[in-house]
Amino acid sequence: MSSTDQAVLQHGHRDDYGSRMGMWLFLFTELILFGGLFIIYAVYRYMHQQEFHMAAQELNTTIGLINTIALLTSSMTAAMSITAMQKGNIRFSKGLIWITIGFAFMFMVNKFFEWSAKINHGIFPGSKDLLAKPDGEILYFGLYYVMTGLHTFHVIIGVIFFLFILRQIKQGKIHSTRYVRLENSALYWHLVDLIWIFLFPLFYLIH
Amino acid sequence: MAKTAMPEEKVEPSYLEVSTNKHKKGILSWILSVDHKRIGILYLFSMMAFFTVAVIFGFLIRLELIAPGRTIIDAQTYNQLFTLHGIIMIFLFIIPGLPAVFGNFFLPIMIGAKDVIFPRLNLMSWYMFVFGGLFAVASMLLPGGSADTGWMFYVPYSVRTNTNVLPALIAAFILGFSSILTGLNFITTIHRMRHPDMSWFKMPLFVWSLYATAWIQVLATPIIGITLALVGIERLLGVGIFDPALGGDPVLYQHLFWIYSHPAVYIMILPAMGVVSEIIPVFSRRSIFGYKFIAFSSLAIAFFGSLVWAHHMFTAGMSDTAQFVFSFITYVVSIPSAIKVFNWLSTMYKGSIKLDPPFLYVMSFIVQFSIGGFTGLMLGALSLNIHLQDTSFVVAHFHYVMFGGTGFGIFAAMHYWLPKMFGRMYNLKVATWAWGIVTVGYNMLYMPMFIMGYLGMPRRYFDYLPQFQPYHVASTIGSWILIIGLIIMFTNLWIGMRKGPKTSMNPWGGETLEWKIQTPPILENFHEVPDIHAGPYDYSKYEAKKETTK
Amino acid sequence: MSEHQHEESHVIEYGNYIFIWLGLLAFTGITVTVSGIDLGNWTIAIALFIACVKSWYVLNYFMHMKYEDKVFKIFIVTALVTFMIFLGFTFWDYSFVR
Amino acid sequence: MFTSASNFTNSVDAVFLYIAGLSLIVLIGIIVAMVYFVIRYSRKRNPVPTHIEENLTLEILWTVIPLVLFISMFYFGWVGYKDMRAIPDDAMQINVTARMWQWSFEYPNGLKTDTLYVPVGKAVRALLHSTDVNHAFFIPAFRIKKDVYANKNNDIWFRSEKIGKYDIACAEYCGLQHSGMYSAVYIMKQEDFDAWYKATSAKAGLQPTLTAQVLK
Repeated sequence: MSSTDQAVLQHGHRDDYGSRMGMWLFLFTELILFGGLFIIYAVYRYMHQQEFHMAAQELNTTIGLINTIALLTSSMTAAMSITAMQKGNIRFSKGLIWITIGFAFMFMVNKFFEWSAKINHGIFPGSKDLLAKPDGEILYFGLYYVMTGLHTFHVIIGVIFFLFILRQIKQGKIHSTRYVRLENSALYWHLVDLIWIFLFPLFYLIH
Repeated sequence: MAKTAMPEEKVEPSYLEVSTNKHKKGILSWILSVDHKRIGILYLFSMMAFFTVAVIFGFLIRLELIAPGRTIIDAQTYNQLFTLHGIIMIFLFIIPGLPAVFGNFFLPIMIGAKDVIFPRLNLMSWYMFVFGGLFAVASMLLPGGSADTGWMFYVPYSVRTNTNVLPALIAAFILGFSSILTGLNFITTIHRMRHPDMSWFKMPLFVWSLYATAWIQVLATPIIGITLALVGIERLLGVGIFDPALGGDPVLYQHLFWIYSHPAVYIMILPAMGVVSEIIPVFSRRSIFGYKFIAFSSLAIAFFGSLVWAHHMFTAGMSDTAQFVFSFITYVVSIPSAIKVFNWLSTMYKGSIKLDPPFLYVMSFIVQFSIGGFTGLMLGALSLNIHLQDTSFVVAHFHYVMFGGTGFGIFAAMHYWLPKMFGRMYNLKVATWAWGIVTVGYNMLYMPMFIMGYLGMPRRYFDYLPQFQPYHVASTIGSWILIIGLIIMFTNLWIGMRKGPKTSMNPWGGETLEWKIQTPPILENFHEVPDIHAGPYDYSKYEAKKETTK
Repeated sequence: MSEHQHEESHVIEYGNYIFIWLGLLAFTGITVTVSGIDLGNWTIAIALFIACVKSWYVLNYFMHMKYEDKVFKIFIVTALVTFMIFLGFTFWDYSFVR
Repeated sequence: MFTSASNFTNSVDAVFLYIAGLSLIVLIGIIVAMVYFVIRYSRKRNPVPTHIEENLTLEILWTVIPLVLFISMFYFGWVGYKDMRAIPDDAMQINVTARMWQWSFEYPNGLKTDTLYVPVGKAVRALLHSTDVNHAFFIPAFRIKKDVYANKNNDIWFRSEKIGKYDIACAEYCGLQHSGMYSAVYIMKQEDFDAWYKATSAKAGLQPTLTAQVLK
């Protein structure tokens, strides 16, 4: 143990390492939160394989693919913004964050059209068309709405995080030697990406 | 007898006089303070308020059951009362009782830190706790009344009943996240804020138990969060997830519910075991027996505890494989608990024991927790479980572990640490009497439930067959004795806290760090951290000779 | 415990990120293509395997896990093992005759 | 408490007595040891404590011995449970329907009753269905219980051993009248049952036959 640990004890000392550790622990809770949904998905898909297969035909793979690419790319720009910050290139870093936010909006707009199309087709919770379908399809669409809905909610929170970061950069609270909040927001954003990496094949690619 | 005179003059104003914020006095200096000790105190009082409410509910439930048929309340009210009793006791008393109150107050001190690593997050957890709690209680005032589902919210009843289930679900959700944030804070604090000399195996066992608990809080609680959220969504929007009418599987709900709620039992009991491991060496003036075994058994309990959830579902009609596996692991998970009990007993062996109130509560803990454990073995046996499941035998077993165990652990912690927290001592004689009354009343309340449970008295029954009445009467009288004991105990603690004689730095002769600093502690706990090299349970100054057998 | 006391800030070059990103896109392409071929139960296994590979890269490079301390790696394994237990043990019930 | 009402009563009680007996011995051991230590090593009698760190042999002993005992408990529980799952082929099938808050029983010929009548010594298989929320079919005297769900086909079986009337309770919380959801099972002599079955079926205009079922 070195003397810096003693410094940790000093009041008001900054511990970036500790902040990241706390953020990771928080990400685990998010992971398990979605994990609960994945367990439900796994069980119902196991019980109703054919019906999940049928229901998945209703989803548009292209939209899903575009959203996957959007999230992967935004994940990259979020990671790059840290590099830019570390190099002291604050303007570039801000630009990259804005690009990330842009992709997030693209994702949400896509999602909005996707959901509206479903709802126009009469597929939404409690609708007559949906209730007429077999059990497995009702469950599939129930899970589809809940899981992509919760995911989109996380996208929104991620955007709020980044807007907050931009504000703090402007205020000078985040700079090239102090950027753990940017790192943590990026971590959160990558988690959103990670979840989607699984959601995409599980909902869109059952052919 | 505790030294009641003040041996050293007070050098500095304590945390009770100095807050972390600009408010010098008044409520704002408390509810806006990020000092871990003040937050601990906030938790203490809010928790006690909720506890009082839940005890009153419990009292009413018992009173109703003194005779078959309607006695004082109708069936609907009864159902709502036992639901709220469960929700409040579990989410607002037992779970936060030790970690959030005494963990917050003493964890940083015990590892030689000035605060937890995220003080503001800590305060936010408390706000979530209060907010969630008020949600649960306030739902009683809404038209339709509070939830009547039982604290397990079993689907599809919880989706269909007309009472206000949603506020209760939201309350449990918020409280879950409050608990997660506390756990996250503790893990990071233990990793990052330990004093350089405080190596892992010099940590007090209470800290070890909190560490194990915190991991369960972080990794299991989200499951209940999402599950209850889904029930809420299902109620609100009619999304098909669990409701069998929409193709859902109610047994899957039970799986998810117990994936959290079984480990939650260990969130509740582990810190109490930590308290016991603290108190026994102090009052026996002996180093704890098998430090590493107790420390690792906490981690083992945390791990195995997450593998056994489905033993709550043996009558649900699971596959035989699942029945076999979950029953078997249930027996494995009992081993670490047994190890702890034997190590505690061995710590008393050749000690120098003083029967002060904290130790008395620990003795009750050991006996009652053992009874809870043994009846747990009965419930783990498959064929027997089929008969006992959902009877008052389970209710008694659960209360023996959670109240006879954790509840008494909380009482022990109060008698042990409150003098340190407030700098004043309660009346030891009254406390001893209160202990006797509480223990007698407690056992009289729950022991009859084992018998009538075996005879076939189902749980959550508003009315019952006449042959069960003698047991119910005995149980209800027990509840009166228990409540009298509780009143005496808490009044004594309250008076002691306000007006009792001032205590010294170390009234019990403990060796962990909190006993080596000023009473009550100063704002940032230490100017200089006391010497840690000796380890947490070093009583060599009293001891005769060393007997290290390997 | 190997908890380093001071911060070593790893600067990862933009080029590396672009490289990883291209890899991720390639894997996405593979998943979409493979999902078109009917391989029975293997379809979902392959899709999940590719998803895991993608997550591995996101975790290690985008999320910098590769450069973090051992503690972080132990943490993440703990979390994943816990989740696998929750998922796997649920199937003690579902994958056998009830 | 221990009159044998069904084929499971004795085996379940035996497991109970086995675990309870072992537990009681250990519990008394714990209490005696604790009280003895508290008295023998009180601060007055023993002002100077002895330092004892740990003892590996002891730790191993009290890990292994409980483990062996626990596994024996598990084994007896499992054996008893396996019997509960081994439904005989000649069992009489009864459809049991649970709704808030009553039970209904349907015999193979379609006869419906709200109380269960069963000939003594005959294996009975109850197929459990719910029309609304979860319930649980519980006959305390027979030591059997099973949850009842709306879309899950749980079943349960028993062979009664003693003539008499036994309570059927609902053991899974199901709302307002949960505690009133009692019914009864009458265990009768075969002749009495046949007479009852014939008469009641005739009254309902149904064939008083069980043969299809019995042969199955």
